[in-house]
Amino acid sequence: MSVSELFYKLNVNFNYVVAMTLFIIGLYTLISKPNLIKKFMGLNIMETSIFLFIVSSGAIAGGKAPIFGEGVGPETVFVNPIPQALILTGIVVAMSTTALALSLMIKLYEQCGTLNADKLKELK
Amino acid sequence: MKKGLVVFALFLLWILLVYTVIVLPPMGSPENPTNTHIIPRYLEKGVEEGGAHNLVTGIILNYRGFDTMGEVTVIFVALTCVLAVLGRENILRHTSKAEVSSVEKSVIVKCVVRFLAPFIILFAFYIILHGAESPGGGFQGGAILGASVIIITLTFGFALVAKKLSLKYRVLFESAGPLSFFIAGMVAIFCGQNFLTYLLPCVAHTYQDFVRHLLLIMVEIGIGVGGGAAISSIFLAMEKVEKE
Amino acid sequence: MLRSLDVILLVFLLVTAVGVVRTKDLLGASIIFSAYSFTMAIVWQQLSAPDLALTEAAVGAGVTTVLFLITISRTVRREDE
Amino acid sequence: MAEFAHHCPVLMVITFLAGAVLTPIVSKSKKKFSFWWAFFVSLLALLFSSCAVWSLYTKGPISYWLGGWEPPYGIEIYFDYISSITFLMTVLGALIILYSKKYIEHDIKEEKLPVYYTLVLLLLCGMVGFSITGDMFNLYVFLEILSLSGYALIAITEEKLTAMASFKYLVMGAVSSMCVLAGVALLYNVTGTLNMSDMALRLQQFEPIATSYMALCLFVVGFCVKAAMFPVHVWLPDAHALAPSPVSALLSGLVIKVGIVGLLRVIYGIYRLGGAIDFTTVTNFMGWLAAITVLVGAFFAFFQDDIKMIFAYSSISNIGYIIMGISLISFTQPERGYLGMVGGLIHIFNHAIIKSTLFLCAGAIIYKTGFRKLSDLRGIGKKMPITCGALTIAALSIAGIPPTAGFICKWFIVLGAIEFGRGIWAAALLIGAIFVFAYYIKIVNAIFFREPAEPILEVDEAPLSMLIPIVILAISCLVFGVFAYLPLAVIKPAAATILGLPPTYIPPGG
Amino acid sequence: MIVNDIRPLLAPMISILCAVLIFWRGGNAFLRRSFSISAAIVKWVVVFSMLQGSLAGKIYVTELIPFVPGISFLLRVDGLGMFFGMVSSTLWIITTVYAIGYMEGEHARKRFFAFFALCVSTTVGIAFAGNLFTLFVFYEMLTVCTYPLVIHEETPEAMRAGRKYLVYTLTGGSLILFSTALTFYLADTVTFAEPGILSISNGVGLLAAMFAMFMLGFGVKAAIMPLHGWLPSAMVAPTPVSALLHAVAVVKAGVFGITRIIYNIFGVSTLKDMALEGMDVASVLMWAALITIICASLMALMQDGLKKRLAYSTVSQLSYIVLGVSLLTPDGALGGIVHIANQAFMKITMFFVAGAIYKKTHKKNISEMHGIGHKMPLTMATFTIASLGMMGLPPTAGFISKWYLCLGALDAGKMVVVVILLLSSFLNAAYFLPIVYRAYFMKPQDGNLKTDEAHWTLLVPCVICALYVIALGLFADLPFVPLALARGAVTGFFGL
Repeated sequence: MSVSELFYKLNVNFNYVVAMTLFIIGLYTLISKPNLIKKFMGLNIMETSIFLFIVSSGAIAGGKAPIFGEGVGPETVFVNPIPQALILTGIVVAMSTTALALSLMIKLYEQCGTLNADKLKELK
Repeated sequence: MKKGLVVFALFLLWILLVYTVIVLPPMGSPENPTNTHIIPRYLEKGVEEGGAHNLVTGIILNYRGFDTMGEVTVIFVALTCVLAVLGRENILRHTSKAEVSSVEKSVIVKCVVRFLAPFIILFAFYIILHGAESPGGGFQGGAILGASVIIITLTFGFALVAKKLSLKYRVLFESAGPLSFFIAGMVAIFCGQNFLTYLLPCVAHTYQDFVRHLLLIMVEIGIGVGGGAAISSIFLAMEKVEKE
Repeated sequence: MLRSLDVILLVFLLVTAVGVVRTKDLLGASIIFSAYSFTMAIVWQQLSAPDLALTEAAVGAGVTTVLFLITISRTVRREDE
Repeated sequence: MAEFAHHCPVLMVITFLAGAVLTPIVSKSKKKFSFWWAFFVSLLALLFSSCAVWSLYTKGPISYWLGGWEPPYGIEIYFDYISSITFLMTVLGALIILYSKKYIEHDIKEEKLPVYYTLVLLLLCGMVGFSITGDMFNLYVFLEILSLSGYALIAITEEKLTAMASFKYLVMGAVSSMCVLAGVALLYNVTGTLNMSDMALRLQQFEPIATSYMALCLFVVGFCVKAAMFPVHVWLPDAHALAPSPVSALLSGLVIKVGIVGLLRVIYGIYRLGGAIDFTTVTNFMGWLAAITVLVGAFFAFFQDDIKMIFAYSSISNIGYIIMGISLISFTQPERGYLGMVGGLIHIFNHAIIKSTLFLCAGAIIYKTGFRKLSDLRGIGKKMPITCGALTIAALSIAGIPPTAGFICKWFIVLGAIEFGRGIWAAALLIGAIFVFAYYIKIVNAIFFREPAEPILEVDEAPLSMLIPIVILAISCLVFGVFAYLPLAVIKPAAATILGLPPTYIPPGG
Repeated sequence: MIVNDIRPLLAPMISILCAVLIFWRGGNAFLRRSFSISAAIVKWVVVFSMLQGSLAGKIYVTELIPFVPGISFLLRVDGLGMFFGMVSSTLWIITTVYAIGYMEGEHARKRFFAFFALCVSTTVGIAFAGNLFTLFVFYEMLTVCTYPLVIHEETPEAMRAGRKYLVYTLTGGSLILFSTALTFYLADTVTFAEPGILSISNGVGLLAAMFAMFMLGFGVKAAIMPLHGWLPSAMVAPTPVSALLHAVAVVKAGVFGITRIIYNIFGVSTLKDMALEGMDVASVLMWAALITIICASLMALMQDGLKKRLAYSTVSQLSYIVLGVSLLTPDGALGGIVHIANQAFMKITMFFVAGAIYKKTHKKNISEMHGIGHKMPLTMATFTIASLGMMGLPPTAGFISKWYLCLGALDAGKMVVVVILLLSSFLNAAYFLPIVYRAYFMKPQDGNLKTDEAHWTLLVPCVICALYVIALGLFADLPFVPLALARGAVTGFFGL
């Protein structure tokens, strides 16, 4: 892959690149931050990054939202609705995981008095 | 040292991931595999088959209805999990963290919320019911419904909400989502169709479309109410503190 | 025009994400996280996904942030505690 | 009847789902009723699953189109040979729910009882759905359902450290689910479809690009975390040891197997069927890691004093067996992997039974004595002979002593590894098995060949509702060892179809 | 001639049933005893009923369900199996009688007798196993079933011994499993056949490796040095167990396995072919046996504990058998195989005596046994007979085996074997005769010369066995004695 081609690809798939960068930022937070709440923010960033990736993959240049209403002709271009349907589910799942994690953190704090992963390791 | 190693490893992973995504066909092109394989049929027949002008709603209720059933189950699971970890709130024993804290609630907030809350709830129901025609749908509305409960709790206190949304009904509301799918699906099975079929041949032809709309609306309301109730209950369970 | 708006939004997304990571105050971090979610909602609107924009605004920016705030109020405020 | 069998797979999921959702409602006034309800629901699901499995073996796989939409457009439930694991799930589920009755009433507050049974049913619902679905995204959704309920079930008691164990599991589980989701996303981008068999077809039509490989890697990482393979096993010991015992039995017996089912679905259901991408590098790597897993799990188990901790580490070791068995695959000659695959699959089945027995026995002992350290439980075998006898049978079985069930798996995997030219894997497995036996004999020594210590002198046998599942499972450890052809009748066609051979395939030499 | 018959299955099943019954109602001493003895007798009758046919060349086969694809659960009574089955079921009756007397007043008798029965069941299973896989199944079961017997005392020492035993035997078991799988892979079958199922075309190096693994695996139980470590430690077990372990069940299962591997898996011709290719594994095994014979004898000399000395003597004697089968000549094999029976009867007598002495006087060490021959004349007389047998003096059974071993060695042209056998006889004399001397010709410490024999349940088995030792020597050529049976087996192995 030549340099110009690389830049071309990076440019056209910029959304994907951003999504993967966000994924790595989230993973970094998850791994390196000792605070559990912060870890979970990182996890949320990771999740949204994948959502961004999936939704971007369904986009079509100049496409409209897939709603058949007024002003829709036979030549109207629609974006791909499947990724949207999937991500709707994905968002809910992300929220559910977060809710459970946060309530676990509340319980953990009641039991151990800290939310610092390093200190928790020592407690054990 | 360890941190440097982590950063380095993540950097390598980043390069790897970026490489794997940029070799994909250019984003936004109509020739992508994602845009050529299944979509044409959805765009062509989706509205007619799904019974909704909003294709996304049509897909999540029809073609991918089982996913959506899973989705509402996930909310229900989340709620049950939170209850398993923290326990259900009890008006007699608990109050909200916000009330315990000494911050005085401003009158402006109270007034605005008092004024806006009914509209928010109305809007939520609009979104739920109008999801077939415009952006929105069961879950979006449910989230807004839940959010409205949250702001009301935060402004007017825990006791009011816990009493108004008493457990007697809330338990039913929480399970509305999965249950509505269950009912719709079982109706189909008893009519000899596959699970989650809305267009039932056992119904007289003229009423088929009507029955389908009825079922769809039931499911939408179920998702909305269920989601809203679950979010409210999660919130209440997390917000509760023991009274002194 | 729209393309450049997209790029700006995406870059802003990255900036907020880094902001979430760098902020030591968890309360601040959750507010920034809320901003991140809102930006994401706008990105989705730009990608012609109004349903998602609506959901993300309500769930990501609203409910999730509230849940984070509750947790912070019931546990710790600073990252190193 | 055929019509009914056609609906059975989906009815299984629905039964668990509706049962779970209705549990809080039916037991609102009388919390203890939730047990009877859950038990009833699990029996109903068992009925459906046996019907579905019967139909599978008489008439072949069931393809069920949800909502009547044909596959690439709608979601398909594909009840194939891999899905027959649902039968195991429903049986074990029913037994464990029966066992839970006394145990859980003793362990958690009465007002939480419905929550417990709801979560158990949801966990089963997730697992069953996961195993039967033919759609990648649907797989992810069910994966989340089962994972979330799994996390919460660990933290349901008020015991210290449970929240921490659960949280550790949650973080790793969430990352793994995300890897799976990312894999689905990448694969969707490459193929433009979500249906598994359609994905396989579409993979053939395009040039293989790096993205497909990356997706495979992400899937493998994701599912291996769920299956607790070395080096991502760190969540398992705490989670499985600290959970209430019936939950440990479910988690160790079934939930980690879900990771394996996921691997089978992805590697064999999509990539092998697709045939365009050579995945043997990945499976080879998996196999080597599995060999290490076997040794690592066995090694750490040796140094534990807590009986449930021992069982938890031994689960890691056994997951190594299974993954080793299913990684023996050659891209060009599928029949070379047949014996290993049979071994892996039969170990899924046997390990589920054996490990559940062990955890249930440990639970019965803890229920009666309140102790979980081996050093406190000396001589308990003389007080609780049936429980400890069952434990011993299961221990022999997991160490692979003939004629118990565990031996059959060991034989097949060793034979498979040798046929595949991987003698070292077989050696690792056998060394691991010696370690396993060494620590199980430590348990047996402590419980049988020591004089009872002071605090357990008053202990008597566990209640009947706990003994029934224990005895049934322990007997099946023996029965499936002697009459190995019973599970093999089910597993051989499964292994053959996974590898793309005809279901009636017979390897050379019979 | 192959005959389908249920009896090969019946024999192990009877003992298993007996074990189950004892587990169920064994708390009652009378029921326990009746179960044990009647099961022993019934089983003996079952095995005996096949003897006539077996001598006439019939092979009784029970083929059960397919265990795993390609391998069924196969029980098959051929000459060698019949031989071993007959020995073990005969000795079970005697040991049971003895155990009932010996275990009087001990703890956990229910467990003891149940596992005792299970051990015998698995031993007969090993004898009748028709393929390597079935053999392995019973072999591992035997390992597990003996464990509770070894640690019966539950003392720390017993626990240590038990652990050692398990580590040795299970490691051996794993090696066997590995090479069984290899065999199945190479030959697509594991059914015993004459002459062997592996051929030189499978690759000499691989075959040699497999042979080594098999020998290491079975060698653990056959206590070939340096794999013998578990055996002396396991002497902490009660004496009937030691008798069972060292005379009948465990160690003999090891040598039996070695015999099966050499003659029914590899086959004489394959092993000879391998020797021609430069991989003379049989000779290596023979040398290992020779070294064991001498070393173990020397170590036995240094022991003071009677049972310990007997244990080392066992190690040495077992290698006679291994030596015999590894000579690959008909006479050598005959000597080795017949020694399975002869050594069993001789060694069991000695253990019985050791147990009787311990039970009566609580003496374990040889240095304390001054004048024991005056107190227990009959007991010590049986011991003396057995010692003479061990040395290989005519007219005892030991002579017969040694005679054939020497013939075999000469056939194979290996003079060194003959020399070592003779040397070993001297060593045997050196460690057994001092005991006899001490018993008869030294005064007891307390000066009491009154006769005070052990209980009849302990005494009678000793006497029967001792008589047997002489009878086997005197009437070695009768049709029903072990030699005739062994001859049948050897005929098959060498295609004579």
